[in-house]
This record gives sequence, structure tokens and C-alpha cells, in this order.
Amino acid sequence: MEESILLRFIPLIPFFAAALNIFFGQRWGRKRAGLLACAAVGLAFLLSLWAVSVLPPGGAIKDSVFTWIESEPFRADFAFRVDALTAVMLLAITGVGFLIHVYSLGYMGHDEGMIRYFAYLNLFIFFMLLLVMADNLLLLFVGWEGVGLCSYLLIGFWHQDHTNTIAGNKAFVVNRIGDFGFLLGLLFLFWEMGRQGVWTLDIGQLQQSAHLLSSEKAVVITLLLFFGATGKSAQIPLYVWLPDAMQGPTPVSALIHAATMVTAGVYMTARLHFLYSMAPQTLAVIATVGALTAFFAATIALAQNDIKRVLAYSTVSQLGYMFLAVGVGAFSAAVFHLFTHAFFKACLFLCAGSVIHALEGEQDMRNMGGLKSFLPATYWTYFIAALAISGAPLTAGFFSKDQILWQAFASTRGSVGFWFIAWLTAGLTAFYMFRQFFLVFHGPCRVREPVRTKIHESPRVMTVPLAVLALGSVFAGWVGAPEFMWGSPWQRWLEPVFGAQGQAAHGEVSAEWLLMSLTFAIAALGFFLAYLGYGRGAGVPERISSWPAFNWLARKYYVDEMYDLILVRPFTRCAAWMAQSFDPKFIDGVVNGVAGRVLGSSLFWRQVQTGNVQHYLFGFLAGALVILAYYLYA
Amino acid sequence: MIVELGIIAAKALLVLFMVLNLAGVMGWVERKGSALIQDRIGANRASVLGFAGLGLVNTLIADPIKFLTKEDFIPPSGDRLLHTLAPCLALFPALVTFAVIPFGDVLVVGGREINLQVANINVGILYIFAMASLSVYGIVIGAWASNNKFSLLGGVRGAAQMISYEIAMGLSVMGILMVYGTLELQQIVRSQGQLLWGWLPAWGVFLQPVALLLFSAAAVAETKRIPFDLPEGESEIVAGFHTEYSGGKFLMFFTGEFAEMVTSAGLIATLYFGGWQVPYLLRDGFHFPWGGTWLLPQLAVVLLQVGAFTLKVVFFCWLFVLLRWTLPRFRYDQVMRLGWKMLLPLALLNVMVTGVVIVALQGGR
Amino acid sequence: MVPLDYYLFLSGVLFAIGVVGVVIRRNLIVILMSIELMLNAVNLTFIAFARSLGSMEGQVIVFFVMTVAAAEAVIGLAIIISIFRHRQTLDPQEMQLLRW
Amino acid sequence: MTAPVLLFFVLAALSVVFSLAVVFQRNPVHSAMALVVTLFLVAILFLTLDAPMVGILQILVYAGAIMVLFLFVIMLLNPEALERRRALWWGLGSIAGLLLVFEFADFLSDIPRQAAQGAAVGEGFGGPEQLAQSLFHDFVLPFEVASVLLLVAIVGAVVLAKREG
Amino acid sequence: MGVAVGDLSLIVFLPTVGAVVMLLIPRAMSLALFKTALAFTLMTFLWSLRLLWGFDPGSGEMQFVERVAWIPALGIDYFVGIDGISLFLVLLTTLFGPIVILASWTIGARVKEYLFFMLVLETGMLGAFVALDLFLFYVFWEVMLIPMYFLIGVWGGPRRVYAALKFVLFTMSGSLLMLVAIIYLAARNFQVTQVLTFDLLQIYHLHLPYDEQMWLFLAFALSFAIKVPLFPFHTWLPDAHVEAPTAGSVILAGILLKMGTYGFLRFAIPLFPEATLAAAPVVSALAVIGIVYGALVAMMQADLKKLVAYSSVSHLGFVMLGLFVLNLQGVEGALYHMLNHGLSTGALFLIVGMIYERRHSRMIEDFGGLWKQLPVFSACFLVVTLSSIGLPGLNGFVGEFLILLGAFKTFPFGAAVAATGVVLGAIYMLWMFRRVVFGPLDRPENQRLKDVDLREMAILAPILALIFFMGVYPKPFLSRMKASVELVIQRVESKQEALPLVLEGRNNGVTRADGN
Repeated sequence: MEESILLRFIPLIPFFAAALNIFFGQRWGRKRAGLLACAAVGLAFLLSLWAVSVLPPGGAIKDSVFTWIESEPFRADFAFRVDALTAVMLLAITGVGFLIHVYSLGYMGHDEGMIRYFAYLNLFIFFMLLLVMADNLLLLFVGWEGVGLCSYLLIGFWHQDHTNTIAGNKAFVVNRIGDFGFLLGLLFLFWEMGRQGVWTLDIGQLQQSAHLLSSEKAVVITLLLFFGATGKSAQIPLYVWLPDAMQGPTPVSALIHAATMVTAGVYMTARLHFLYSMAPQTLAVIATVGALTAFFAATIALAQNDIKRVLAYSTVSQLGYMFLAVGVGAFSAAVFHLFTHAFFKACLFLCAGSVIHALEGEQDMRNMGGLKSFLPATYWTYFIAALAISGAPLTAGFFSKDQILWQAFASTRGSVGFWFIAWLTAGLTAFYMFRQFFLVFHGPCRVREPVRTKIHESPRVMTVPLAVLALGSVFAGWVGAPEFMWGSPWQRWLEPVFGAQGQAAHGEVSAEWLLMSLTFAIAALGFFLAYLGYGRGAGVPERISSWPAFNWLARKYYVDEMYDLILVRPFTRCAAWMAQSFDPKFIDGVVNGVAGRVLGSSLFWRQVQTGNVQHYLFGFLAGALVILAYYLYA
Repeated sequence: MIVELGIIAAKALLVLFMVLNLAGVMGWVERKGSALIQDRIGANRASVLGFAGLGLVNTLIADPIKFLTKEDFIPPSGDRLLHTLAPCLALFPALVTFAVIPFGDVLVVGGREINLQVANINVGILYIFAMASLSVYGIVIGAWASNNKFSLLGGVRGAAQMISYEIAMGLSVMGILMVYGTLELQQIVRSQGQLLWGWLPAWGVFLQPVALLLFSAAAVAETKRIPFDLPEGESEIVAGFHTEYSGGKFLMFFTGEFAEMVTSAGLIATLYFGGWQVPYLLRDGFHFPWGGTWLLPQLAVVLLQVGAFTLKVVFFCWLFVLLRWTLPRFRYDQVMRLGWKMLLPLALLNVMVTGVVIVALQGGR
Repeated sequence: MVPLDYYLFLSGVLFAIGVVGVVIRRNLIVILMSIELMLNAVNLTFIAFARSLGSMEGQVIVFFVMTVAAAEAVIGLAIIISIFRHRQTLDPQEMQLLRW
Repeated sequence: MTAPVLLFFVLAALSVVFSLAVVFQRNPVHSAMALVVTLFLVAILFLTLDAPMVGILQILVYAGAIMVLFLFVIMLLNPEALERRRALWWGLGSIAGLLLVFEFADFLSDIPRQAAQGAAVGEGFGGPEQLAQSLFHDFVLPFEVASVLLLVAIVGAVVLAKREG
Repeated sequence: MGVAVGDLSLIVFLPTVGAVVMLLIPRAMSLALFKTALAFTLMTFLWSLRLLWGFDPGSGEMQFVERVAWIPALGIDYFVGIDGISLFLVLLTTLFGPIVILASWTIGARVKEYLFFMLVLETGMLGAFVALDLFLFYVFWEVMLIPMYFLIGVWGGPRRVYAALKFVLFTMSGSLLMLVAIIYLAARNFQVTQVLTFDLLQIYHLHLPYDEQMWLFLAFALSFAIKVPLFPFHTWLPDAHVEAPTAGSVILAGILLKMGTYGFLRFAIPLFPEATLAAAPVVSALAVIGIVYGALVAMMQADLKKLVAYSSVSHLGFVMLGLFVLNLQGVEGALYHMLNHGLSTGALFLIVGMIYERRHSRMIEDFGGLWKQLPVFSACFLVVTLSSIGLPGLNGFVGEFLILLGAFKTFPFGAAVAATGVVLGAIYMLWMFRRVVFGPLDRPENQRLKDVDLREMAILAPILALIFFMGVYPKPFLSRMKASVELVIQRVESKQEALPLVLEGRNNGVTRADGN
């Protein structure tokens, strides 16, 4: 375990950039502010590269800044820690983050809130890095909440519009609900470990002494923590905030709600794999939740018309994949998919962004189409990314998704059921991705006047990041090829972290081939159906969208309405009752009632005051007599 | 024991006799005096063997008879009890006051020293004031009891006036007390026997001239005589507090007034004019400052002293009469102003100056 | 000689009478007089004790009581006068402004 | 029964009678006069208790000044109607008074009997000198305060009794 | 210890001196009045910083102790001192001194009396925090009450009289019981030790049988619970807050409420350990109810001040919970959260006051889209809001986390319920924030509002700075609290094992507890 003081600068640089922009941004003007922000993240990226390069194989680098909270026996340091897993995350975050920053330069170039935007963005990077680099769970929680805050701010970035801020609130509150579980998990974990004599939340020490925990305790703890993860990573039941989160600027969606933040849950579970692997029940739950979410979200994605919502649901579903992987104990696979997903999903979002940018804020795919000719760069990058996510051979998605499917099928905790759902989902994925692809870029141009005339390809500053990400979404997967191909350095890289659980499954190669081809087949099927439905000419989409089932999906199974009905309304009604009836009428009523009684009695007793001096005197005399008598005769 | 009581009784009777007679005489003197001043012959019918001068004798007898034989009228709506009580209240204080006034030094008869003073109280002067203050009741009660608005007015006036002037009176006497350092009249008189600078008798008049003026003014006011006779202002409120009085009761008021006059005269004499002191006369005779002595028998000395005292008293009574027939009556507000705004401050000033002087002298000593 | 408690009892009686007067009479002036009576009763006690203890304090206190009594009487009467001016009566029963 | 006791009883009886008169006379003037007499008697009691100075002051201040003031006011206001005796109220009050007397009696019956003239006192006890001594040495401050009090009382009286306007 | 001059006395009475000085200034010169008040409060604050340097973090004993016989006949001393518990509360108070003066700069009517009361109030609060003599404490406690009464009753809103009366009656009714208890304590102490004293540290050693303890504890607890306010006794708070002038609310929320919790920690808990242990579950339950209840009620308020007021109920529920779980984390967290709440809620009231000054309305629906018009203001508002909902990295989190940490050990389910308070906090605060600051700036009267000026920045800046600092680096605070808190906890835990037998065998007479 090496120390290095440089680590702290990876998160701190973006932080200071954010602070500088907040305080002096106005003075500098948008351009400089933006450049500063990008430079900061770029620097962070280089630093992480350095960190990765110096990372001792199987070891970790630590950098403890100061003791944050100390209250015997509890102690949480403000300390950073980089190991293999973190390193991956670092690269993804800072790398993709950097690209998206650059992209934003163009995308937000004309927005008067740009400075604020970049400040938030940098702040987000800071918190995200804090999250992944934290060496204890409390600090991780700080990042955890911090990214939540940033997403809240960025979703509601255009705060003039109510829907945005409402979405922001929804995101924050739903995350809070998750964090509630996470926090309880922390407390529980802390005291349980303490009962075993280990007073710490430090991840390293936890890993060493996790075995002290009894399994059922581990189950409770991990479930609580996972509840937090469902919030952050938009799994059932708490996924509802993510689609609404698309109200934010598109690069934000790309960075936060696709590439990085939403994967925090996955990262956390992977980070605490030693706990989870002690709790098979939890893993089962996770796997189920993951699989369901993946399928469920994919189906919803089929019927969305908002270009970003489709991507949002696809994100949810991809996250479902990752949790499925976690659930079957294939942590490295999960992280691998996380990694690749970061590239192609970010790329997709950015393309969507560039489309929206070109169409001046138009997001409804029914008003697009035929953009291929207008936006070539966007078109091609989108195509590549779409291939990647639907798992076309030799693209990043191909490798990662395939690995998950394989693990779901073959790992000790896996099962055919899981595999089947995942497999179906793969097909759905291909379908809705290409449905979107065709709707947006092919067919007749349905863009309304006057926008149509001035559709234009995005500037270089936006397209270059697209290109880079497109490359990423092709080649990022190659590091994780199956053993029977050129093998997976990825596995070896993460070996020290996940140890044995890394490759849970060891089936024979033929089976793996078989599954692989099956996956490809259904993906291709999905592509073909999409082409049938939306690729060729008009009419078909309308017909499809008239199906009741389609409508049902379009309305997302009415889940939001259901939540509203069974959770939100009763809750607010109860609160309203307390605020309007119980508190003023009952509690305060008691108080005022007492006061009233006192008043009443005094109204009665005051009649003793006849105002006639002699009556008082007589009373006085009588009293004196009595007292005298008392002292004389008693 | 018996003898003591006897002696006291004798002294009391003597004083009483003297005072009452003097009062009676004053009644005659008043008439004569008024006539004299108004340049007419007054009371000329009352004469003995043609000697008008002896008229006073039968006046002394005639007046009481006249009064006592008159009808005693009590207003029907009046308060009988108080109406009767009032005159007594008026007379009583005037008479008892004289008890503490010494009319001579000690008389030695057969080795027994007789203090020529009815009662020797160590708070003599206060006693006098106490009694004087009681004399208000006579008027007030009388006025009220006779349930007559004029009387009531008189009574109210009287009450206010007398209370106001009592204060001035008391304060003016304070000077004397400070000078002679005692409340006993006998002591005061005795200490008036010494000489200042070897020749001037240390009488109050010389030591407290201002006080003398204040005191006499207040005294006149106390006796409710012109110029202070507002309680009975014939010309304003018929006869003031004794409008409804006649006969014996009126006599009592009348006598009371004159008795008071005598008492005040006696007080003035005692406090400011050496009481029974005769200049340069000591117990054994005269010792003149320019040398030379004229020894006298003790009895003669006593007689001289008593005589001197009587003389002084009579003189001041005469002064009162003169005053009455020379001055006009004050207006009520003037009376009040005089009392509160002149006599009182002056008296206070007098007290202060006296105090300062005394302290200075003691400091010198 | 006269026992002390004779004096005390006498003063007690006088005091009681004064109290009764204050309680029953309907004439402010008389009430004030009754108060004076009470004060006197107390004075008597003081004097008696002063004598039996042979100390002057008692008499001094009486002196002060008199002073205060004088002041009290003056003010009381003044108040009575002004009250009478305002509401042509001396009956305390008529003066019930402090009635609830 | 020695002379002083006899004297005391006479004085006591008289003072009680007159004070009763004070309270139960319906005519304020009669009450006032009765009070004067009572005060006079009490003054004499003072004298029997070797307090000549206080006694005289009693007459001078109370009888001579305060009571005159009372009479003065009575006459000034001249309240016409005699107040009626209200049997119940007067009865109550008198009963209370009697009770008070009885309790006093009980109270006094407890304390040991001792002569009022017990202590041997020097010449001039209660005379002006001694009074002055204790007044101007031990009680200077109260004395001054009392004078201030009187001043205040005067001013107050003037302010109160002055006709406004 | 104790410096020759007596730092504490100086700090406590400097404001009073200021008040007296102000009496000499003609009321016409209101600016001069303000400046004087400001100067004196600033002096007080600066001087109070000395305490920070002079304070010895290692010891939990009283420091800067001063002791002068005050009413020797009754054994009442002027006895003051601070330990880790009161140190920061004193600092908080002195910090708020100048802030509230600045905040009330726009008071128009009766400036002189206003500032006078403010300064006296500060003395009262400081005195209550440093007093170590029960009687002295009570005196200051009441001294504190009167100026507040006037501040609400004179400078308050439309229903100010009702509110002021409610406030005073509530507090009085509690504090009188406390007085009785105090006297009783002193008397008992006299019985046992034959020393008549109100000295707290002496009376700590007095050990009473369980029943007596319970009664006395209740007496104290009621008075403090009202002040806190604990759940059922909270209804005076919204009224008082709504009607009070801005500065009044700030003081009320920032410091006065801490009196209650402080009282628990300094008096009720250490004086009656067994009673505390017995009562802990109940109190904690109430606290938890208060957390959730306060949050729920706050959510539905239309009036900003009311909302913040109820949020205080919720926050102080946390504090109470922390106090009564009686372990280091809980109590430290509670103590820390007192400061947090003081800062964040105080700042919230300041902010509400600022928009009230501009807009003369506190109704949420009257606002919206303020960010466009007043960005800086809104940013500050945002930070304060976040700190109030306990965002990690800001002060609120540290306190809440420690409290939950401690609570989870003792009452896991209570902690779980309490933790929902965190969620609810986010819900109502952000909802309010959204409705006030976000959204379209549709109301014409809002479109002319001016952003914060220098004075207001000067008011907010120190608070914001502290909010960040305390969130990121709580160590200096916690380390100074530690020793003292541990003392209290030992005092209680020493009785922990004794409790059961105390509970059944309640006959043992008064005995002196050994040690402390």
C-alpha cells in the first residue's frame, strides 16, 4: 500500500475549478470559464492516467488528507484510495467526463447559464471522484450524496421551467429515499463490525474483517445498501426518477445519467463485493431485480417517442444488466459492462444532443427523420454506438454483454431464467435502438418549418468528442475478450480486487460459442424487425402506435401514476391533516383550551373583588382572627 | 403632705382669683379705654359715691349678674350637648394655662420654700401650647353646635386662623428655648436675672427682639382680638361663633377671651420681660452695676417681684386694649398671608440666626 | 403598681374598637378617625413597654408614629376633600371603581 | 387597690367609653369630640407612664392640630345626612371586634404578669432632654426622614386639596 | 483558572454595558445607536474568541471559572465557567450578536429600545450558558425571557401580542417548576452536606433516591422540553417565529432553543442519572415523533417562517434523540447539531427576513423564480437549504450522522424512523426552495427586487463560511467537546448498572455518590 499526496488533486482540481468559476466566472466570461472547467477535468484525467500507471499490481495507493469525523470509537478519515477497480472508474469518469466537457463547450455555448453549468459539472466530477476514490464508506456516502446534489442542480438547470425543477426534486428525493437505506446499512454495518471488535468503515479493513459478520447480518446490511443502489442506479423500484432526469441538458444526461453517476450503485456493490458474496440471498434479490429491470425498462423503451427517453430507459435496462451480473457474482463482468456502457451510452446521448442541438431543442422523434444527410458525423457515430449497445460482434457491447449473458447462464448463482430474460432484453435493445435510429435518421424528413431550413451539423468541438467516443465504443471492449479469443486482460487487471469470484463460471467453450451466436441472432432479429417497422417508409409507425399494448408501454405501465396514487397522495394527505387539523386544532387546541379554562375560572373568582374597601378589610380582619386563633388554640 | 396640698391649692386659688378678676377688670378697662380713645365718656353711670373711678368695682359685680340672669337660648336645630360644652371648652384652657406661669421667686416661710408657681412642669411651655391649642375647640364646637351659617363661618375661620398662628407662636418661642436652654418657665425667668455686659438684664426682649414681635402678633391672633377677630366679625358675620350665645355661656366665652388675653400678657412678660424679675434685684436686695447695694428683707423682695410681674401683665393687657381700638380688622386672606408667609418664615429665620449665633458663641467659648 | 398587661389589654381593646370603626362606618372621615384611634392604641402599647423596659426607644417610636399619623391625616383629609368635590359623598360604598 | 391602679381604671374606663362613642356615634362631630377626649385620656395615661413629653405632644399634635383639622374638614364638607346603622353589618363588625378582644385577652393571659412601672428609671425619664438625646443621636436619620415625610405630606395636601382650574 | 479580569464576566456583561451606553444616546440618532450596538456586540465576539485560544481541549472540567459570593446568606454565588459543552454555544451566541444587529438595521420604530433589548438579551443568553450556579442560571434564564417578550410583543407582526404571551406563559410555566426543583435540590443538598449552596458542581455529587430524581427530572425536563421544544410542547414556536421580527426569530431559533437542549445536557441529565436512564426511551420516542411530525407539518406550511419553525421542531428532535441515547456519538452529535441548527436555521430566518423586507410577504406562493432576479441571494439560500437538509460536506450532515450513529446503537428502530426525517427534510425543504427560487419569474412585483447588498452579504458570509467549514472539518469542534461530554456520559453510565436495583429497591436514603 503506497502513499501518494498527488491523489488528492485528482478530485480537488475540478473542485477548485468549480469554486473559481462560481466566484470569478462572471468576471472571466463564459469562454474562459468553460476552458478552465475542461482543463481541470483534463488535468484530472492525466493525473488518473499517472495514478493508473504507477498503480502496483494488485496493490493500492492511499492518500489520507485529514481526519474528518472522530468520535470514539467512530472515526472517518478524509482519505483517498486507488486500486484496480477505482482506477477503471477513474479513467471512465475523467476520460468520458473530459470529452463531455469539451462537447458541452459547443452545446452550451449560447446559454447564458453556461458558467453555472460548468461549475456544476466540475462539482459533479469532484463528487464522483470522491465517490470512487473514497477509502471509507462515509466518504463514499459524501460523494454519493454529492453527485445526487449535482444531478439535482443540473436536471433543474433551466430552472425557469417548472417541469425541470420538479424532475430535479424527484431525482433528489428518490435518491434520498435510497440513501436512507444506504445510511441505515452503514450504521448497521458499523455497529455490527463493532460488536465483532472492529470499529471501522474503512473499506480495506472491512474487507479484511468482513468474514467476522454472520451471514444473515450480512444479508440485512447488503440489502439495505442495495436499496441505496437501486435509488442511485435507477433500478426497480426506484428507477422512476431517471427518465424524468432527461429534462437536464443533454450532455448532463450523457455524463451523469448514463456514463457515471447512475453506475455508482454498481460500483458500490462491486466495491463491497466481499460483503455481497457473503449474502447469497441478497445476490439472488439483486440478480432478480437487475434482470427484471433490464427487461422491463427495455419494453418501455420500445414505445417512447422522446429521443432522450428512449436512451434513458435503455440506460435503466443496461444498468439492469450490470446488476444482473453482480447478482450472479460476476462483478468484473458488471464493471466491464459499466466501462463499455460508459462509452457507447455517452456517445448515444451526445449524438442525441447534437440532433437536438441541430433541431433547436426538438426532442420528439416523430418530428425528425431523414437527418442522415444533414448530420453525417452524428449519423455515423450514432450508428456505431447503436451497434455497440445492441452487441454487434467485436464492438464493446458485444464483449461485455456477452460476458454477462454467459455468467448469467453458467455461473454458480446463474440460471437459465436469468439468461433467458437477459437474452430477450438483448433483442429488445437492438430493436428499440434501431427503431430510434431509423426514426431519426432515415425516412422522410418530418422536421417542421422553419427549423428544417437551418438544420446544420454540429461544430467540430462537438463532433470530435463524438468520434472519440465512437472509437471507444468499438475498441473499449477488446480488453475484455473471452478466454477462447485473445483472452481478457481486464480479468487479470481486476483479479486482485474481486479475487476468485471474478470468473465464477467455467463452462466449456462450445457452450459459450453457442450462447454468443444466439445473442447475435436475437440482436440481428431485433435489428431486422426495427427495419421492418420503421426503416421502410411511412405508415407503419402510426399503425404500430395505435396498438393498445404500444400505448400501455408508452405510458410506462402507468407506474408513475401508481406511485402517485399509493404513495404520494396518502402521504401528502396525512401531512396536510396534521398541519391543518391535528396541530392547530388538537395540540394547540389543548393549550388554548387550558388557557380558556383559566380565563373562565378567573371570570368567576374575580367577583370576589367587590371593590368595596370595607369588604376587603372585613376579610382581612377575619383572616387575622383566624391566624391569631390558630396560634392561640392550635 | 396636707400642707403641701394646701399650699398648692392656695396658690391655685390665688392665681385663679387674680386672673378672673383681671379679666373682669379688663372688661371695664376695655370700655373705658375705648371711650378714652374715641374721646367720649364710657361707662359713666357705674360709679360709687360719684367716683366713676370706683365704677369698676360694681362693674365687676354687675356684669356677671346681668349675664347670668339673661335667658340662655339654644337654637332648636342646634346640638344641645355641644352647645353647652363649647363655652367651657373656651374658658378652661385659658385658666389652666396660667398654672405654669411663675409669678414670683421662692418664698421662704418658716424654712419651707414655696415656689411661687402653681405647677412646675418640666415641659412648661409645651404645656402652655397644648392648652392653647385646645382653646380652638371652644370656638369650633360652639360654632358648629349653634347650627347657623354665620357661626359656622366664624368657626371655620377661627379654626384655620388659630392653627396657623399656633405654629408661628411655637416657632417664635423656640428662640427663647434655645437661648435659655430649658422648657421650665421658672428656669427661664431665673436665667433672665443675669446681666449682659454687667449692666443689661438678660431679658428676652434684648436677646430675641424679633421673636418678641412675632410672639405678640401671634398671641393677639390666638386671643382672636382685633385686628385678628375674624371668627367674630360683627360687621361681616353677625357675631361669628357666638352669634347664637347669650347669658352665662356668652359670659364664659367673654371671660375666656379676657383670660386668654391675660395669659398671653403673662406669657409675654414671662418670656420676654423677665417675668417677676426686677432689674438688679437679687434675693437679698438690689445690687447695682455701678456698685452699691440696697439690702432688703426677703418678704419685701418677693412682694417687689410679684408686684413687678403684676405690673408687667397689666401693662401688656393695656397694650392689647390699645391695639384693639387702634387697628382695623384684617381681611381673611391677609390674615392667612401674614401668618404663613411672614410670621412663619421670619420665625424660622429667627430660629436659624439664633442657632448660628449660639454655636458661634460656644465656639468662641 | 399597675400591671403591664392592663395597659396592653386596654390598648388591645382600643385597637379592636378602632378596627370595628374602620370596618363598619360609612363615613370616610370617621373611618380615618378610627384609624387614628388604632394608632393611639398602638402608641399606648409602645409607651407602656418603654416604661416597663425603662428605655426611651418606645417613646421615640411613638414620636415618629405621631409624625406619620399627622402626615397621614393631612393627606387623608385632602384626599377626602377632593373625593367629596368630585362625587358629593363620603360613603366608601359609593367608591367601587376597582370593582371587577 | 392603690391610687395609681384606681386612676388607671378610671382613665381606662373613660377612654373605652369614649372610643366606643367615637365608633358608634352617628354624628361625625360627636365622634370627633369623643376622639379628642379619648386622646386626652390616653395622653394622661402617658403621663402616668412617665412620658410627659410624649403626653404633651399627644395633646399638642393630636388633640390640638389633627383633630382640629378633622373638625375643620367636617365643617368644610358638612355632610348633611347622619348615616343609618345597618344592623347586620354593624353587628358583624362588632362581633369580629369582640372576638379580637377575646383573643387579645387570651393572648395576654399567657404572658407573665409584671408591673408596668417595673424598671427603675432615672430622673427626667421621658423628659425633653432624654427624648432629644435618643432622637438626635440614635434616631437622627429617621428623624430627618420624618421631616421630609412631613414636607411631602404638606405639598401633597396642597396639590390634592387645591381646586383644579 | 480564570484571568484576573474575568474573561467570561467581560463577555457576558459587555452587551449590557453597551445597552447602558446606548441609553445615553438620544433616540433621534438611530444610526449612532446602531453603530454603538454593533460595536459592542463585535467587541463581545472578538473577546469571546479568546476563549477559543485559552481553552484546554484536553480537560472536561470547567475552565475560565470565576466565583464571587453573591448572596452569601443563601449560599448563592456568582459562579461562571465553561467547558466543552458550553464553549461553542457561547461562541455561537456572540457570533450572532453582531449578525442580528446588522440584520435589524432596517427596524424603523423605537430603535433605541429595540437595540437595548437585543443587548440585554445577549447578556441573558450568555449568562445562561456560562452560569454554574443553579440560582444564577435561573436568573439569567428569566432575564433572557423578558427582552424576547418585548421583541416579539412590540416589534412583531399582527398577532404579536398573542404570540408573545403564549411564548412567555409557556416558558414561565416550565421554568417555575424548574425553580421549585432548584430550591428543592439546594435544600436536599443542605440536608446531606450541611452546606447551603446552589453550586452546580457541588450538587452533582448529591445522589438522590430514584423517585425524587424522577420528580425533579420531570420538573427540569418540562421546562427544558418546552424551550427545546419537544414534540407536544412545540406550539408556541411557530406563533412566536411567525410574529417575531427577523432578528427575533434568528435569536429564537439560533440560540434560545439551544437553551433547552443545553439545559438537558448540563442539568437534567447529569443531575438525575437514574431518572435520565429511566426516561430516555420515552424522551427519545418523543424526539423521534417530533422529527417526523415536525417534518410532515413543515411540508404543508404556506408561510416560510412557519415552515422553518416546524423544521426547527424536526431538527431539535434530532438533537434530543442524540442527547438521550447517552453515548458519545449521540451526545457529541447532538451538541454539534445544536450549532448546525443554530447556523442553518438562523441563516434561513435571516434569508426569509431579507425577502420579507423586499416583498413584505412570507407566503410561499407569492414568490417563484427568484433565482433569475437575485442569483447571489438564491445561491446563499441554496447552500443554507442544503445544510439544513444535511447534505454531506456541509455541517448538517455531521451532526445528523453522529446522532443517527449513536441512536442506532441504542434504539435501532428509533434511528431508522429518525432517518426518514432526513428524507422528509429533503422533501419539504427542496419543495419550498423550488417554489420560492425556481420556476418562472411571473409576478411583476418580484421582477423589481434587488439582489443582496453588502450589509446582507456581511450577515450571511460568516454563516456560510462556517457551514462549509463545520461540514468539512468538524475535528476542532468535536475534539473540544469530547472530554466534557465523556464526563457527562460517565456520570450517567456509572449509574447504568445501578439502575435495575435502584428501580426495584427504591428505599435507599440520600447518599453521597463517590467520586463525581
